[in-house]
Formats: sequence, structure tokens, C-alpha cells
Amino acid sequence: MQNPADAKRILEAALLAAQEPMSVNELKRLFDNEIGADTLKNLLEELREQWSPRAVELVSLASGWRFQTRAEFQPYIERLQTEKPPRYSRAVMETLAIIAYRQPVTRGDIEDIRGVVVSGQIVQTLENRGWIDVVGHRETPGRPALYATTRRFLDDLGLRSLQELPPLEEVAQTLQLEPAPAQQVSEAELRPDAEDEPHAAAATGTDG
Amino acid sequence: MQNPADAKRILEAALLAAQEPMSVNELKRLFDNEIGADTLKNLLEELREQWSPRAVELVSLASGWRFQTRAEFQPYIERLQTEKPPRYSRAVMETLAIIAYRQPVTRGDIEDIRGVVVSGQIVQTLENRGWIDVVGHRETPGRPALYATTRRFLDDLGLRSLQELPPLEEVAQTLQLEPAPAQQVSEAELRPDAEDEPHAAAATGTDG
Amino acid sequence: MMAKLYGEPVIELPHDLYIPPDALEVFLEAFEGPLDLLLYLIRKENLDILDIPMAPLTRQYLEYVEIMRSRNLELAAEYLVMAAMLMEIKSRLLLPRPPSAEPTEEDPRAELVRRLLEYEQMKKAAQALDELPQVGRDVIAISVWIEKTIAERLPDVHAQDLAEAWRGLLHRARMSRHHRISREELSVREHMSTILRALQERRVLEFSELFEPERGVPVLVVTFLALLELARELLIEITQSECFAPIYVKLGYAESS
Repeated sequence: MQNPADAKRILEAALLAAQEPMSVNELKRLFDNEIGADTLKNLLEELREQWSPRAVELVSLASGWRFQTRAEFQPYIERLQTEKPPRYSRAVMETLAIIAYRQPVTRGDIEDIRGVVVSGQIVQTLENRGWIDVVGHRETPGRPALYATTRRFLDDLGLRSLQELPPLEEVAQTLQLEPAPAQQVSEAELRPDAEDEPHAAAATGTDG
Repeated sequence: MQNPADAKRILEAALLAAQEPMSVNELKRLFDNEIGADTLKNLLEELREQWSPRAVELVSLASGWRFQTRAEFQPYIERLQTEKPPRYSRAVMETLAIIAYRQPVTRGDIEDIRGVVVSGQIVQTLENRGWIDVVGHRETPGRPALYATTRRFLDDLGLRSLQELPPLEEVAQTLQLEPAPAQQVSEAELRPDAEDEPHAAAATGTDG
Repeated sequence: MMAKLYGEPVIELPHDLYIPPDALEVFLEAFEGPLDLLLYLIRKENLDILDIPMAPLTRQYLEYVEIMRSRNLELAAEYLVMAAMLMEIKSRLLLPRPPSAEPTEEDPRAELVRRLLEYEQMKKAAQALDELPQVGRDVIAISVWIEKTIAERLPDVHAQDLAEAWRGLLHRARMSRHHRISREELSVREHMSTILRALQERRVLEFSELFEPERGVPVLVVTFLALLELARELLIEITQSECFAPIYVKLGYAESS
């Protein structure tokens, strides 16, 4: 008969080594059924508690207990993967840019600016990502939804507010639409990633 | 930039989640190469130390670092398994030993030492396991394949290099044969490629 | 030489070699080949492997081979080859040595001894290898589940990408100056979203609730501009039942729906 510390060590190893979630009933076999289900559950709870500060957690699922990496840890795992990160299509990026800079906007507004129909899938992609949501409806026929960017959008892009989005004066200057203040241009020139693959998004574009 | 505690947490999760042993170079990518190899090795050693009282250990292998259960706890874990993994036959293990200690060798070399025909199935078993592979061909009639052990073989047996293989049992350096002088024999024993001797090959002819 | 082997009279099974017939096949299968069988005989009889007495060893070996043959067990050819080799060695040892034999002549047993020693070494190495903890058999490589539910591999977007996207738009649509957005306008539009979002939750808000004086005058002004813009775009309704009564702000469609 094991003492609780030994039992936990064995439980931990068995759960780390398991390929599938393990039920309490299965785990009892580790100890030749000499440890009752309640005791085992307590040990599992203690183990979960002990793991709580780590990047791997012990979770209880419908089919049993298993160790898994915390979802927050995903970005690190991705760094280990060598494949190229996925990119949004030009259609998605333009839609997002329009919503970010012109919010709140309807799908019609976006279509007016882009000059093409905006598929529901594009909007869905951005909604699923948690970057845009419906903040109201415009009182016009059909009462179209008004989209705006979310707090999460700012967080994910590392911005504190929309103010920190790249100013579009630069763009105007590039296109020689209107002279921009010199200060901002030099700012842009100092930013190392300013000219980073300008057409990369367009290259993979599958216009919706 | 992570503090050491965070870095260790991330390292731990990456290693626990990895499918294969991870080299220090691969692990550097976790931190966008911002942590040097030496610092990383220190962190790994600390991590190994922290895990030392557990039933799972962090080990350093030929192709990198990996978490694995300690062999002493296997009896417990086996209670969860419906069937025990099979052991390899003596024929397979002897073939493996000859390849490991005498590599690179041809099937003929193995047959010379074992004194029996080596079936294709035995070689296949070891190849399928990823423990041996063909590293070349000997420039003799038939150009027989030369086999060697793989890094996976070392990893799976918990070794960092062939140097860590169990030492061969000392074979008597001098044969006390009489009345013939023993000089030639001892020479042959000392030579690592003794199997190249012509009569060795002739001795296992299978044409009864 | 084979003829000689087959020509030998069948020798009776000595007592120390007796194996129950049922167990024989299992017993013989335990040998990995003639070298393995020879080693067994040498070790069993405590013979000196470096000075093998060929006569008894050959006799015992042949007895085993004969048992195998008499039981019609499938006998690997290697066993017969070894039998021939043993008999050859034995006969060479029996030959009288010429008085002035070259001293370099090799002991006829040397090659056999070399092979036996090498095989024994590898046999022991195989046992040692088999004792090492093996992944999958004695230890399990850990590979815990990677939780991906929240963050399936999603594209990374940087703020600059948005500007690029906008630039592309401008380029294609030859957009005119009215699409140029200043920081001030953006600020207003951000507050328009904030107000609409607040109204999503509460439907009706008191005018004063929309302002956060602690954030300073500029924010107050921008919030006010946002309210005016929302009202102009009919996105909200601002109502006041009488002078100095509370001012209420609600979504433009709230009552019309």
C-alpha cells in the first residue's frame, strides 16, 4: 500500500504517459484497486492543484483525466513548428482594415469601399477570431448590422487604442494624395517593418 | 524576454508535449533564439534536478532531451496496459548487438559471427523499428548493404552515443593453445575488423 | 566429410544428455545455431574454451545432431557444416606432427576458438542490450496532449498589415481624399463603437453615464462628438422629456423595431 506521496507520483507518471484520458476506474488498477475512488479523486485534485502554476495542466474531461498544455502556451509550440504561419487573404485584411479605420460600418459600407461583394465567410472569420462584433444596426431598410473592432483586436495587435493604428496620412503621402506632416513620415521610415513585404497579404488573396 | 522561472515552465511544457527528443537548438526557437545554448542547458539541468524525485524523469539522449517514465515504475503502468509489449527474440537482439558493436556490417558479416543464416525478417524488424538503416554498400560482388544503428536506436535505449553502449566483455587476449603459437590468433582478436578474414566467410557455407 | 558424419554409428544417448522427448524440440529451438550449441556444451562440461578437448566435444555435438536428425527435426544446414568442421579439426589434431614442423603452423582449433569467443561476446552484448531500459517496453516517452481549442493556428496580423491593406484598397479604388482618416476622426469613431457597444448591453443609458470625466477633457469632447455623429447617422436616439430632465440615449432602432 502506497503512502499518498508515492501514490501521487505513480498517478502523475501514469497520466503523463497515457495516450487517452484515464477514468478514475481505470486509474484504480494502478494500485490493484486498493485505493478507493474517493481517495483517488482527492489525490487527483491535489495533483491538479500542484500543477496549477505550470504551463501543463491536469484537466478532468468527460472521459477522464489527462494532462494537456495550456492553450496560452500554443504560441510557443508554434515557434517549434517550421511550417509557414497561415495568412489571411487580402479580402479578409481589407475588410478588417475598413472596419478598424471606419467603424462602425455595415457590410454595405465595406462593399462600397472594396468595390466587391463581401462574403459572410469573411465577416465570420473575423467574428470567430473575436476581432470584430456587431455593435448596432443602421436604421435603413434591412437594418444592416454595424461592425466595430473589439478590445481583443487591440490586445492581439498589441495596441492600447485605435489611436495607435498606423496613421493613414502616410498612405496618403505615398499615393501623393496629400502632403503629410514630415514628422510622421520619418517615424514610418524608422520603423523597421514598414516596408516588410507590402504585397504579402495580396499574394495569398482569395477574394471572397 | 522571460525570467528563468517562466523559461523553465515553457521548456517543461514543450518537452512534455514533444513527440520526439528535442535538441537544445530546437528548444532555442521556443524563445525566438533569445536564450543562448549555455543558459538553456543550465535551465535543462535545473529542470532535470527538479524532476529527480518524481516517477518521470528528464533525460538527455542522442538527439536531445525527453521526458520519460522511470523504469522502476513500469510495473505500475503495466497494470493499465491490456497487453505487455513483446520482447525481441534472441536472434533479433544478437543481430542488433552485432550491428551496434561492429557497424557498419553486411548481413554476411552478421551470419559469420552468429554462424547461422540471418533471415530477412530479422533485419526488417529492426529496420521497421527505426533502429538500423543502410548506410552504404560494400564494394564486393553483389554490393551487399552495410547496416548501422540509428540515432533513434540510441534514443530508444536511453543512450547519448555508441560510447555509452554496455562495454563488451573482455575476450581473452591470448589464446593458450598448444602446441601451436598463439600469436596469429591474438592478432585477429585485437583487430576490430577480424570478420574480413577469408576463412571466416567460408566457414558458414550453407551448402551442407 | 558429410559421408563420414553419416557413416558414424549411432551412439546411445548418454545419461547426462537425456532430454525428455516432449521437451526436445523446445530444447533444441533454444539454440541460435551451432556456435550457440557448442558454447552450451563447453560451458556445461566446464571445458576450457582456450584449450578445447576436441574428442569429447565433437562426440557430444554429433550426438545432438543425431538426435535432431532422428526426430526428423528440421536441421539447419549450418549444424552439419559445423559437424564436418569439428571432425576435421579432430582428425588434424590426431595427425602426427612432423618433427621439424614450421613453428608458425596454426593450431587447428584456433579459428573455431576465435569464432566461439566472438560469438559469445556478441551473445553477452545482446543480453546486456536487452537489459537496457527500452522505450515502449520499460519506459514510456511522455507526450502530453497539446490543447489547441482556443488558439488553433491563426494568422498573425500586425497593425502595419492593416495600413498595407488600406493602401492596397486606395490603390485599387482610387479613393478620394474624403476617405482619408485623421487620428481625431479615428478617435471619434472608436468612441462611436464604444457607445454602441455600451448600448448593446443596456439598451438605454443616461446621457451622463456615457462620459468619463476622470479621463480628461479631450476624451469628454471626443465622446460628445461621437454622440453627435451617431445621432447624425441615426444610429442612436437622444431624448429628453422636458427641460432639465435626464437625457436618455438609446439605440436608433430600439423603438422602431
